[in-house]
Amino acid sequence: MDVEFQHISKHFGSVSALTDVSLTAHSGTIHGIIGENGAGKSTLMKILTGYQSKSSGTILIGGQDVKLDNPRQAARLGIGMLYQEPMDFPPLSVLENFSLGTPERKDQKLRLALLSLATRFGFHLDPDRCVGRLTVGERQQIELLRLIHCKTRILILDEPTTGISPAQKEVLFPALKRLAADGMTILLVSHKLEEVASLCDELTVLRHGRTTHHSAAPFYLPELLTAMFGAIPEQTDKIPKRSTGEPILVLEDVEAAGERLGLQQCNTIVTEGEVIGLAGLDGAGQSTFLRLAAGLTTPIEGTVKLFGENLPRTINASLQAQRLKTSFIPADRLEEALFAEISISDHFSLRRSGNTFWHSTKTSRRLTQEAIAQFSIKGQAEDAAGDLSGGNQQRLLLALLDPQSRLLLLENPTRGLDIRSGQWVWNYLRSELSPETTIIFSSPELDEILYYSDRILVFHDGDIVLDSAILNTSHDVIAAAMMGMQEQ
Amino acid sequence: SDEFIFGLLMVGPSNDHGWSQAHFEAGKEIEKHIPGSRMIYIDKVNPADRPGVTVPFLVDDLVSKGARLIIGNSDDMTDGIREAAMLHPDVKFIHISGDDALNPKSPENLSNLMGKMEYGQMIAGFAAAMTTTTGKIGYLGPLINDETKRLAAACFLGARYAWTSVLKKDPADLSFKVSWIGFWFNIPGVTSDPTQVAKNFFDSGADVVISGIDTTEALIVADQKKKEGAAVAAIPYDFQGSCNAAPNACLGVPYFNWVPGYTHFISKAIADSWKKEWLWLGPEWTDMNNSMTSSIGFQIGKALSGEIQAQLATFVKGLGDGSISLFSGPLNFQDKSVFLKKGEIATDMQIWNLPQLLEGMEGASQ
Amino acid sequence: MKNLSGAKLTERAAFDILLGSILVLGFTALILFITGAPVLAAFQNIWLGAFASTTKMSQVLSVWIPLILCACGLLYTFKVNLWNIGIEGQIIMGAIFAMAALRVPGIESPLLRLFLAFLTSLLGGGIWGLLAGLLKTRGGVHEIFGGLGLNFVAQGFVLWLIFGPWKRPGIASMSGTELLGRELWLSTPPGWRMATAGLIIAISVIIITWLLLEKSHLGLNLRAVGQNPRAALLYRISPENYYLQSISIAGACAGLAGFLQVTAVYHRLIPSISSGYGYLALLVVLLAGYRIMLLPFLALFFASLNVGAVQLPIVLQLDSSLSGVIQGCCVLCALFILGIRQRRRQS
Amino acid sequence: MIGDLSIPVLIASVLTASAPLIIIALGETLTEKSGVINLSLDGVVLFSAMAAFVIARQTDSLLLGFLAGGCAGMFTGLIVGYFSIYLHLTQVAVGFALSLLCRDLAYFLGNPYSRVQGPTLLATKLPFYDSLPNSLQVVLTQPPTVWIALLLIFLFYCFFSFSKAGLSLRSVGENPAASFARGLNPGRIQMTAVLAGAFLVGLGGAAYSLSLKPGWGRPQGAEGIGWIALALVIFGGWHPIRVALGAMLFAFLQVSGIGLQNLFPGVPAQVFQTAPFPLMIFTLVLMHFSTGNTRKQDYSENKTQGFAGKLFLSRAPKALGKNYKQE
Ligand SMILES: Nc1ncnc2c1ncn2[C@@H]1O[C@H](COP(=O)(O)OP(=O)(O)OP(=O)(O)O)[C@@H](O)[C@H]1O
Ligand SMILES: Nc1ncnc2c1ncn2[C@@H]1O[C@H](COP(=O)(O)OP(=O)(O)OP(=O)(O)O)[C@@H](O)[C@H]1O
Ligand SMILES: [Mg+2]
Ligand SMILES: [Mg+2]
Repeated sequence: MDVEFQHISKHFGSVSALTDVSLTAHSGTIHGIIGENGAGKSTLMKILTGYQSKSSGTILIGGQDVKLDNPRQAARLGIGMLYQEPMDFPPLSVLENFSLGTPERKDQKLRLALLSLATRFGFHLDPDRCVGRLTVGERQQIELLRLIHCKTRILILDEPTTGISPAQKEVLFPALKRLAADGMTILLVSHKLEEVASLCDELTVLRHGRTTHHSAAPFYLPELLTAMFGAIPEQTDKIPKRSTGEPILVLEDVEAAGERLGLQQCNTIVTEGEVIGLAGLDGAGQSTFLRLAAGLTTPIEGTVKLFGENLPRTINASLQAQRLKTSFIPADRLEEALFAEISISDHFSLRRSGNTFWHSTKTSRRLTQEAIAQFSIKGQAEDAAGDLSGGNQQRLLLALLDPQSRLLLLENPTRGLDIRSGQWVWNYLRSELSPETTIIFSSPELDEILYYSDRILVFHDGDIVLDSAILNTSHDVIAAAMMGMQEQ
Repeated sequence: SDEFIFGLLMVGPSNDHGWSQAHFEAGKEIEKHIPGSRMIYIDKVNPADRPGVTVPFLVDDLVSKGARLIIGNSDDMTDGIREAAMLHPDVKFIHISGDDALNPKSPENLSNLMGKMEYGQMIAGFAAAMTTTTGKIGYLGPLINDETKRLAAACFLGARYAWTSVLKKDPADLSFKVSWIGFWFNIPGVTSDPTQVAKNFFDSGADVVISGIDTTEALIVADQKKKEGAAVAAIPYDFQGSCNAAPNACLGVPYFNWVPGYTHFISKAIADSWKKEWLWLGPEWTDMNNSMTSSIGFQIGKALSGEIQAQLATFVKGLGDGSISLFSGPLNFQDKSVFLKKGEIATDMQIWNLPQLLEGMEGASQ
Repeated sequence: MKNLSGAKLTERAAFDILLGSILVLGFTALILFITGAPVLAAFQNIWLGAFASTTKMSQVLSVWIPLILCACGLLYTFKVNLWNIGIEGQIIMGAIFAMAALRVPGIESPLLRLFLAFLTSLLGGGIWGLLAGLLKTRGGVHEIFGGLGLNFVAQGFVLWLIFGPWKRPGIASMSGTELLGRELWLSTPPGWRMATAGLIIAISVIIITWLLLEKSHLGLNLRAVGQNPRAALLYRISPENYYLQSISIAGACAGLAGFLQVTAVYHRLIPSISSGYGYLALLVVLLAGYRIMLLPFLALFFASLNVGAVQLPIVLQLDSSLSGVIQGCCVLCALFILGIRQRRRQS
Repeated sequence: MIGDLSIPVLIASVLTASAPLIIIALGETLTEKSGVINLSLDGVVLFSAMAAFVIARQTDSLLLGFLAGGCAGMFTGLIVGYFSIYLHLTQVAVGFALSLLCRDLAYFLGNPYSRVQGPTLLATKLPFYDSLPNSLQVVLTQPPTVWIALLLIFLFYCFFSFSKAGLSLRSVGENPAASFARGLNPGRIQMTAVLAGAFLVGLGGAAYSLSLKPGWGRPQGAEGIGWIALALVIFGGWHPIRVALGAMLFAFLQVSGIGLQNLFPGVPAQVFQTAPFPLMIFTLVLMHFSTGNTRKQDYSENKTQGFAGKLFLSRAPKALGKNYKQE
């Protein structure tokens, strides 16, 4: 059944996420939708599933105008969506997650359905396991199976491959092609151009909430890039860093709880001036590693030595780490690093608390103005941090960084950033900071790691399975390591 | 003005079928038969019901409304009344159940009034012991102080007299258990729940419960149990009408009649012949239920059988003419120490501040 | 609302207040009507009961003082998103500690003894607050339930003291411990029922609180912790630390209230020494929307309701709890209007 | 023997005393499972107790009395629900204010009826009463509320563990946004849960003024119970059976307080009365440490599956107290 968007617009208060978007996805095809962050992709999809309401425009399903006020109505029409951020119930069991939203009542029937579908797609799921302990990838798998089980005829996938291994892609993509061939309409949202190009029959590019490009396979990538970013972003060339070889972070057979399996038996030495990339499927242990170094989690076994000092096993660990000029920027900025309702300038006074007893609005106001100028943050000093865009939140965090930091811990520093902002961030990190500054960062993008780091640690199920200098390893070796396959 | 306004501070609700209502009704009575007198009152004067409101503040208010005599009806108002008496030397104060007036240093405008309820309690105990078949009597006591110990003891003596001298049974077979709830009425989270206590009494074999508290829980529970088919009864306290709460389960009620006391003081105040007094009034033996003269009465209840009523009458008569005097030796305290030697008869003062419960009674003494 | 002009704001606020009062009065009138009570007379008596004479006004102030003290304390805990329901217990503990200090033998000068009591009451309330804080940070018990538990403990403790070790010679009774010697009563102006010292303490606490919360880093840090504890850690602000600090300060303020209840109002320790002012203060702060500027006035309003309502039983034979009805109603209506406003702004 | 209470008497009074508390606590469990905290319990219990007694007295019908109690509760539930679900106001604030309002409203409206006689729900003899041994007779002669409470425990357990509706309710409590995406209507489900829960709370209140502590008065005797019920829900880890057990434990502490009085004459009665409340609250602390720091172990591992496992696992619904704004 064809899906036809006609002149769709969507405003969030002052923000207009979509303006006059029109496109048609034909049944039996896979229709790709791409665009930089915040282009409006997810919003458009959420409107189709009735999760969000459109401000104006009409949607035609199989030719006739339909009312989509809530997901229930959409589901009745056979529309199902795999959301970008997992929409499930971590505390409930896999089976319960699978059964919610299906009309089916019989537990046994559902169990069988789940298992058979799982085997068909090569997923390994334990129906009684609690979803909270699964990776994002596995959670997306459950969703996908559920949607297929619910006889979805219009399938929407918003960034489905974030947590899915290459191996599973091998299974998933053909399966999708087959589903499409069976007459299903598939809308695929993704940042990964190669994937989209290889999978889709048609492509639509969104930019600032408008359709800027539409084409059918085969696709010409440069063309797409221009449509997405206006101009093809230029690569900045690599600036060599100087490592003094002096050890600053030492983990001695550390064992820690966190993510899924935490970390086991982790031994590493980080020397000053290095830039280290942490690779691995999400939940493999990278963020636990970063938080250990930042003193935010304390090891169950072993010791973490920072600049020669052992971190205590208390909450103060992080305070001490910061005293030792270690800075940590988490991936989820609003959740972990910013105060949504506190103004930008107050963030700066918070930084400076402890210096004086009374806080002077004047000083922090001045600092803020400078920072906003220097980091080109799109916002006013008195704006609440929560109203900033993802990219600008990241800029704010960098502005708040202590410039004297000797160890930088960055969790997925370019998360939610378009290529341009991403490059801006790296330029800042590598040029503005002193070359002795050590940087440890994690990223789901192998290319980012390969390009920016001198050394790589690959995590798999809580173990460091590969530790080598970038120069003497390769994309394939790393990918294999991430899957837990030892290179022979 | 020719109108004489007197203010009444009641510790409980004016409709509690108990202590406070007894005062309230007395006040209404006074309004009737002392011309020109008018009552203004505040009830529930206790920190639980009126957080943050102090007795002096309320007295201020009553005085500002023209009250020239203030009655405080609770032992708990001791300090408040004393303080208020100092703040308003030109206003007369009656404090019920205190003994400030015995203290020479206390202000001249403050007198005390109390009724000799031990007689009422003796009769109550008598009625209970005559009625019980299991020989188990429960006494629902308020907080522990000299007055309440005194009353419980009196009640016990009445019961023991009935058990041994009238029914000629072995004193060992009479169980008289006192359970203190912690205050004159239920304050959740502070006092034991009287309903619960009464239930436990009945559940553990007692078939008559005597209430020493201001409210009628014991009677209500008894009524409930009776409806459920158990042969039980209860004796409320304080107020002549309290049987009405559940007539069928009520053996009778020993009650205060404050009219004589009030009349005494108020007429003195009006006649400007007030002097500081400590008044402890007893029953009118010839007619206990005479509302004008008898300060202590016993209202017979539906549940009390005919012949027991007769025996009760003789008992009362005996008390009246002194042929029966129960606070007389030999009597031992709970801890077996001697209270009265053989032939010795307790003085008012000995009774007024009784140090502990008597031998034969179960329950805490302090 | 940052994009609104000041004039518009005040206009809107005025409208809200009007609407709110109409709702409250309407509801209360309805209640009175149901019970068949004279509506106007009721309101009139409450008013007269609170403001008819200087004595009454001073009585209102003597309620206002503990109320404002607790309310100020609660501002600190609300900043960090703690629901310090344990404030009742903190008042009681302050009172107990004050009493304990006053009972210390061997100290002659009344002034010294009072000062000692003043300090210990701070300590007592503070400790009790700290305990609730520790229950939350270390014991993982939500502060509401930790606080309630501690309230009951304090309640039991004070009863035990009054009926046990500190019982008055002769009989123990609900009327509390023996009266303090006159020299230990905080002096009140002739004809008044309110201690001047109390007023001074209350006002200075308001000022200090304003300075700390609005002008010092403490205020901002508390706010940060309240909004996002995890992030606070990255700004060298230890959330646990500030939870404990704020709730101890709140406890100390409540303790002061306890001190004044003992030395200025009851002149002895009674079982219900806290008089429910803690809970009332929570309402005041909610109604004020956590804004310190409004606190004194709203506290005065609530206090006058409390005092005025005593007239209801005397004059109209109504239960004085009508004041509580009005107070609770005010808060709900305020919340209601707030909710409607937010709703408007979204759509 | 606790003090002077024989075991059967003790069991009997524990059952009687715990019945209303169980009903109230289960009601709150239902509400909280859907992600809404109804903090107004303490006032609502009194309010519904008052309503129940007044109506029962006026109409001289116990049934109408209980119904009135339930409806009174439901009405307050409507306020909590509307304010938190549709106006997105802080649930705790609304609940607290409402709690005090309801309490005073109850005292005010109930004033004319304080300490007057009204109909009371009596304990009923079982059909085969006389064939029972004496001790059992004592234990099993109970007012209907007890049997209702016990039945409710069972029903709740089945509802949450096995029914589809129960699953939907839980899902809303865990992640409303997701259940909306699955085609459920979180707002409506939460509202239903709040109303139903409040209705039960109202019934519990009625059970106080019509059966356990017959009559109305200030104080009535149900004061503080609402707070305990709220604590019980946490204590019970949002699991109906454990909540009920908690309620019985509380009743036991309260009842034995009376018995203990004679064991320790030195200790004033008042202390025994306050004891159960803190004891209740502080078992929460023990719970916390026994189940291990909840902040660390986030989700149940396979071992905690199955009845016993679930019984000892305690975790708050993820979205508890957070208002869900539909986009
Ligand atoms: N709930 C919301 N409130 C306000 N603005 C929103 C909301 N959701 C989305 N937006 C804005 O709408 C625009 C489109 O967002 P959307 O999530 O559709 O982008 P996207 O293309 O999915 O980006 P990404 O690639 O990061 O997923 C962005 O500017 C975003 O800030
Ligand atoms: N919840 C919100 N409330 C108010 N304004 C918002 C909100 N979310 C986003 N905005 C505004 O919408 C605009 C776009 O925000 P958004 O987060 O979509 O940026 P973006 O397109 O994702 O850019 P980035 O790639 O940096 O994330 C920004 O100006 C931001 O201020
Ligand atoms: Mg998106
Ligand atoms: Mg974005």
